Amino acid sequence: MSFYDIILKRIRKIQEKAEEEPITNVTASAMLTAELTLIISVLVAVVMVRLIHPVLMIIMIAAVLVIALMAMPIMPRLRREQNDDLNNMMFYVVVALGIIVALFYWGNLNV
Amino acid sequence: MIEYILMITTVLGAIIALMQRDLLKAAILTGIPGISIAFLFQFLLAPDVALTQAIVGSAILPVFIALTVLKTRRTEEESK
Amino acid sequence: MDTNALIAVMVALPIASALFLNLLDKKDRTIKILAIITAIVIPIIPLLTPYGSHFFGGYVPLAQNATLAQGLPSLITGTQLFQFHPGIMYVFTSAQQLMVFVLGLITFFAIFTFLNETKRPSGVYAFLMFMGTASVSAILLSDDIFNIFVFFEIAALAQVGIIVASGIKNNYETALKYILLGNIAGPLLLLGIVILLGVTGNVNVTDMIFTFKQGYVDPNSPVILMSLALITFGWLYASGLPPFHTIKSAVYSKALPHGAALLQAFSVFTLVAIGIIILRLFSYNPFTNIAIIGISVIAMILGITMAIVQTDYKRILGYLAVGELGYIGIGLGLGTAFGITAGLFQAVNEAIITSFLFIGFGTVLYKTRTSNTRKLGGMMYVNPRVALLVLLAGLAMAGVPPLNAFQSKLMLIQAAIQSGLPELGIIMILLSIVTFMTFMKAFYTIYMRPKPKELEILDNKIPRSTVISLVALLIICIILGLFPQIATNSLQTLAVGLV
Amino acid sequence: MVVDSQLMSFFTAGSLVVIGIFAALFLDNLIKKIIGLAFLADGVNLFIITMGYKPGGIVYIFLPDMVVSNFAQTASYPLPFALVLTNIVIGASTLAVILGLVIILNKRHGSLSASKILRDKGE
Repeated sequence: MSFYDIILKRIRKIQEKAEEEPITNVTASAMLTAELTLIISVLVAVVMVRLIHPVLMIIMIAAVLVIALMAMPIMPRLRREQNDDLNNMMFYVVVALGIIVALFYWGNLNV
Repeated sequence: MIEYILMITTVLGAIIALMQRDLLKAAILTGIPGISIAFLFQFLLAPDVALTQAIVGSAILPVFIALTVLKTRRTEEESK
Repeated sequence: MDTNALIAVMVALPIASALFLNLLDKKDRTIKILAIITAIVIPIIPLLTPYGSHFFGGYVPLAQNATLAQGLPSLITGTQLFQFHPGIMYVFTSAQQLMVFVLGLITFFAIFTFLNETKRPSGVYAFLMFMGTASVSAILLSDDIFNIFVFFEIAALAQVGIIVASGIKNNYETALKYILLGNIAGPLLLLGIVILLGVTGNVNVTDMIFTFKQGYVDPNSPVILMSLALITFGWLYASGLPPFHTIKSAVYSKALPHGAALLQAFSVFTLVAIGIIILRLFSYNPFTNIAIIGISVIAMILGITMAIVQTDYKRILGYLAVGELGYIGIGLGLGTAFGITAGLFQAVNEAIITSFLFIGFGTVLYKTRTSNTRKLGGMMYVNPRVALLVLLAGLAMAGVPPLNAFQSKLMLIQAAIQSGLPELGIIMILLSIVTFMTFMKAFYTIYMRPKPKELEILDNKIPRSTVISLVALLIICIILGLFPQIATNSLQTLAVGLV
Repeated sequence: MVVDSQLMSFFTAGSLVVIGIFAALFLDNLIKKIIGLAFLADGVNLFIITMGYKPGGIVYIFLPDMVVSNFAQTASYPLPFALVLTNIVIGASTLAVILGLVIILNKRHGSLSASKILRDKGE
């Protein structure tokens, strides 16, 4: 099975998953564009790890690619996570607070 | 010594207020940490702030919350 | 002693006018006249004010007060006590002039469209708008970090008020969510501020930097890192970067179009103001810049990918506005003078363009009372001129020459490449293209595809004032696009001072 | 004293902040969330006051019979206290706004549960 077939299969799966809403060409292609944009921009962003260490960058890019292909319809999940539920938002806010504080301590030791 | 008792009442009062199922009780119990903090401010050499906190923390906020509870519903509903 | 009272007027006038408008709730004509006069005066004041600083209550540093400084013992004149700022200080330079001017301009257009689109203009709504403008101007001008916190809270309350006043479905829920999250972020921001106060003994940013530079305080102590993290967290809430991007876009979509135009300007300028404070205070720490860039990249990716999959056009615009904030953040995070200039220029452009888009798409809401793109279509035939203006706004947002965002995005990409991070340039170009695609998708479904049968278009004419505002905003976009030096020259001094 | 009272006061402030964030995050009832947020603000206020405190110091009010240099050395630091006064007022007014919104939402939905009335509306 070629790489193209894998992607095509995944795209069909996305279209099946998005069936909760009335599915039109516009919504399907929007979901697809969002998916591709997300993966590509994350990949390009990961290239910046080269400033820390080039080998680490290669490993991380490979990891991101594998994860992205394994969990390919990321966008429906991401959209479900970023909803307007207060409990959900509050959870992410507190998690982000923890991450920021931890990152600043870690970053000051390591950068 | 008195300040340690105040600190303990502050934390315990906060926990107890949040443990009530009756919202009116919870609203009134909010005043306990409020007034303890006011006394703590007095101990921490801030008498003018203590006056404000005594009024706001022990009277205004509990009354506001209690009025809201009276306008809405008294008991906490079962979640989900 | 260069105390300059006009600087205080920039904040005091909107507040005073707002309080008057609140009193005159039922008198429609008076409200209209007073609101429009204030809205005209607000952008004019910064143009007339000479650069300088204002000390509230006349509390200048001892070094500048000749009468008090005479005969003081060397115990005071020989130490840093002589230089410290005892009162609240507002600083007004060319960058602040431009930003307060643009904020005033957007306020003017928002008030102008609001007064003509609503039948019975409410004084309370105008009160909230002016209050928000005053507090964001104060955040831009103030050099006192606690003063910034106070106005941060006032701005949050004013934004909640603007949402509540909109009368759109589910607006109360969004307002409550916003203020509940704000009640977590606000105290934590205050905690960060007071940690700095406890360490340096001062709330004036200039003095804090002085204490850091002179080595009175160890700037790498863990306590200061905690305060940096907490202030960054408060900054995220005020500007709507992730994790607050969902609530911020919901806030934009639940406000009326002119309200949303103003709200996004508040977010943009709060982002710039607090971002500058963070850079001024903590730029010695290399991780600050990395964190700002990281947050901005996440904001861009999440904001723009979420914008694609939305179906409500106000929500699309909300997410796009959040995504565009990432560009400003990248400019600030690059840390070079050119990068910061580009980021500030992008902030000015984005505030203008996004209000342009919100007011432009607001005409659709005005004619159809719906914001769901699935139910819309064929608006091109209803009003082709407004459709053209909205299209131009979208082109401006995507960065098409000769419009203004082209210049700032070009500068940003150049700055990214100069700093040795061409990947950021690639991401910015890619996401600009996707932004344009998202905009065109919304534009196509609203304006170009055939009109659905069940869509009924109301018979009310689009007020001429809305069209005038749109044309004026377009003209500003073109002027800034053709002559970017107007903006960049005034922003450059601030950027150079930050490095 | 075995334990420093200033340090204990910091711990009290910290636990109030933690209790507040816990309540806002895990309790479903809106009134409880609001009470938790009030505790969060109280904790921050207590933190600020504790920071200005000087062990064994005096109140920062200058009485006529005091010596200036002695006063300057022993008085607690008054700037944080001025900030707390402002913050108490801001907190109370924000709380009033929140409670007003809660009353309106309860009228519409007949409920005070955050997971019922503040859930995602799918829009």
